[in-house]
Amino acid sequence: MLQVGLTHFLTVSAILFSLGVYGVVTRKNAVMVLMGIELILNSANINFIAFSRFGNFGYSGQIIALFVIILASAEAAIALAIVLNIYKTFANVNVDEIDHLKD
Amino acid sequence: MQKDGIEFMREYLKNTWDGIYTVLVGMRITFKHLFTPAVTIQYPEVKVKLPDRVRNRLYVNIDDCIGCDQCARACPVSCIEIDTVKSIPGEDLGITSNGKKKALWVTRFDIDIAKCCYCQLCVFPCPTECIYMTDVYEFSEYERANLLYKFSALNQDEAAQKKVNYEKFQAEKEAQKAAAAAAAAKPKPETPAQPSAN
Amino acid sequence: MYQFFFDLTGNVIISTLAVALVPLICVLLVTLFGVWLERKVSAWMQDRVGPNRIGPYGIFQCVADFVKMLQKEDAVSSEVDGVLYNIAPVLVFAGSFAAFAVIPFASTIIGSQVEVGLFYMLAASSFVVAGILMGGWSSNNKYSLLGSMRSAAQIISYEIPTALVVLSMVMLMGTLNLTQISEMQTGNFWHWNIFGGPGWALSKFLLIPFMVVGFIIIFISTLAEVNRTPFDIPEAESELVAGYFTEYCGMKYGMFMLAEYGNMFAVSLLVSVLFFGGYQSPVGYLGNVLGIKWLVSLEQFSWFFAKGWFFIFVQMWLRWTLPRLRVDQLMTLCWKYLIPYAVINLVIIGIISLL
Amino acid sequence: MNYYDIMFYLFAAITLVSAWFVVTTRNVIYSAFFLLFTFFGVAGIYVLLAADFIAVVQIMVYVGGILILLLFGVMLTNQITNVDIRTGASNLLPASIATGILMGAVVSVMWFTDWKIQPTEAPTTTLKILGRLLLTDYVLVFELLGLLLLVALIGAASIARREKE
Repeated sequence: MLQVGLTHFLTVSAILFSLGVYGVVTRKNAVMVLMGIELILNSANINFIAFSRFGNFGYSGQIIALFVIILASAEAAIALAIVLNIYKTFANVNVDEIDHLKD
Repeated sequence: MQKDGIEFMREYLKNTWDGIYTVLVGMRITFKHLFTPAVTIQYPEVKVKLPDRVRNRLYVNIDDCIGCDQCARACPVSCIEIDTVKSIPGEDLGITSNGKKKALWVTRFDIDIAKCCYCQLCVFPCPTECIYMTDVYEFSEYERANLLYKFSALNQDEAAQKKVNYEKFQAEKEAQKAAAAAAAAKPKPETPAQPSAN
Repeated sequence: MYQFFFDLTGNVIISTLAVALVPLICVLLVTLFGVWLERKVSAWMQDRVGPNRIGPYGIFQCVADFVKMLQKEDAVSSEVDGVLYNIAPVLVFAGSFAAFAVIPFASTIIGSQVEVGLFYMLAASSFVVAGILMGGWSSNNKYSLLGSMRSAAQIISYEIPTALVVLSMVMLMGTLNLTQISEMQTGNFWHWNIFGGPGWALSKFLLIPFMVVGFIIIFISTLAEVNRTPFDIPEAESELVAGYFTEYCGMKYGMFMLAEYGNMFAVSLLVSVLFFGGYQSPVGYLGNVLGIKWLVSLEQFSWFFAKGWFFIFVQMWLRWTLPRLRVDQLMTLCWKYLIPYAVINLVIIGIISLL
Repeated sequence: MNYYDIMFYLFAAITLVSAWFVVTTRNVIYSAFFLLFTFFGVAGIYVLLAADFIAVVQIMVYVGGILILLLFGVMLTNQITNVDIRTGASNLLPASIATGILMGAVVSVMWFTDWKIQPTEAPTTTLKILGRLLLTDYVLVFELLGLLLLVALIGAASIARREKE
């Protein structure tokens, strides 16, 4: 079982995914929630690349991983801009306190 | 005022050109200085000639000192301390270079050069010109005690000896005086009686 | 080189360490000699003499400095954030040292022949940014924090023109492998990329002006990436004491210094690989004439070092020529001048390479 | 156990341990810096999966871009100089139970599924292959992502910009 194969990579990815979900669910700070999302995206990427390596699908998995990285960077930029705006309006970034739409 | 495109482009290119050109000009100047010989003086090896009448470390020519204490009194920071002992008549202390007869043993002549403010005020009152400023300016020390300069020609034992001598002499003189006084006092009550007796 | 050590020892770990040791020694020597040269060059440009006490021309001053730094007390403020404060210098040094893994010092002396070498060098520098932010934040000193924020903003801004110029060169050469890029510029100096690359086609002569533009852009932007004057606002002495390493002393400060000089050397080597033929000699090799194989490697090594030192010298030269830029001037230079020129350069080089 | 396996366990340990700290430490800055090591570990795993280009992109984009952005976000949204930047956590117990069940489910799926493994020979570099794929099969997605990045850039700048007084 110590011989590293596809299962090992997938397990690492699964644990990383769960940790990311845990972070998103428990954290109050919006920036920390973002970090959890980054963990989830990374775990998805590990899956894509692992399947592209161990399956016979060519290299589409790596291409998708590349796209995910690009999307993550765009998402981080937008999300941080929004967080910054929230901070300007509410003077804190705790997601459970920002629960009203107007005023 | 909104600039039109051509003018903006012209200014933009001019800025670019100016940026590169001025940097190159600056680089040429610094490159020239790369080969200019150094103008700094390598201090411990080469020293700047000091002007006349510089005021640096104090020096006392103790052979000429008559122990008059005038320098110590002139010092604004009290860095000079002088102790003297009077000589006894039998001793010959010699004369100073300008012919003054010395009358005091200088048992202590200490200058705390760390306190000295180099004002030169001690130099002027000296009647024998034995204290003066030299051009020595490198006298840093590791211990502060080393900056206390002792100029007295007599060491501690000799100084103590002189003191004892003087005290002995003084005591002798006192004794003589007392004896003389006693001698003078003894006949005293008789003196008025003598004529009366005589 | 790994294969050579592997054949010699037959052990994976020993040969890996041996391969890693070569750039490490290079970085240490570069730092030692670089500190001395920095002081000497600044002295010469200001008509002074510079360090001259220890050894001929003060050459062993660097050793004295190093010994002093090693035995200094490691004074740590009680308010610093312990863990991050200690990790930061290591991270910065690791980032700058990692770049050396792919630099070909000669055709045979190279840490790793990875295909993504050029890209990897750009990526390794991002660890430096993270380390700088870490050090600045954990020092618990507002000057450190300001310096590190400025530094991060500056480095990630100037990565864009660097990457654009690298992109245009990659487009032209068709590879990211630094050894292959160097090998393509073999022969005499008119085969170097700054002179339009090998061959005598029309495109070679068309390329020359754009190569010069590309060289100027990448030189300026790498200068900014390693925080050298005139782009030294992150460690501006007159405003921020020493920027992000204000609170550091002893060997931790020494690690920052090592990283700084290592970075300077790395970007100099990057520029010389991209535009000045890397380890290639401008005139040919004595070893080829005499038929001695190892002499060629030695010559290549010396040529590469000479080129690297020349660019380090130019960096020092600029340091004593130009005053520090203001923050707005810095950003104007990057976003309004370097990036547009780099993009135009990229397009034109692309068109020429189609010819 | 050969070197490949040792390296895998090393990188997996780096990734998971630092990810654990990312989601559990109370200090935002610590989380961000632990995220650095997570990204590094994930990049190492990519290298072990023979995806050299993706690994370098991972370090360049995540460490050089997103992490720095997150740090700036943390530093701009907290008064870091005088208030300590700790943050609360909520729903700890239900969240840990739920994610524990989720993790058990996902890991068991990964572990007990009979994957059809057809490992191909690992290429020395994926650079040329990826480049070709990007400009042939995936060229539309590639272009769209370029456009998306531009939109994101402009959008982020306009959202975060200070309004004129």
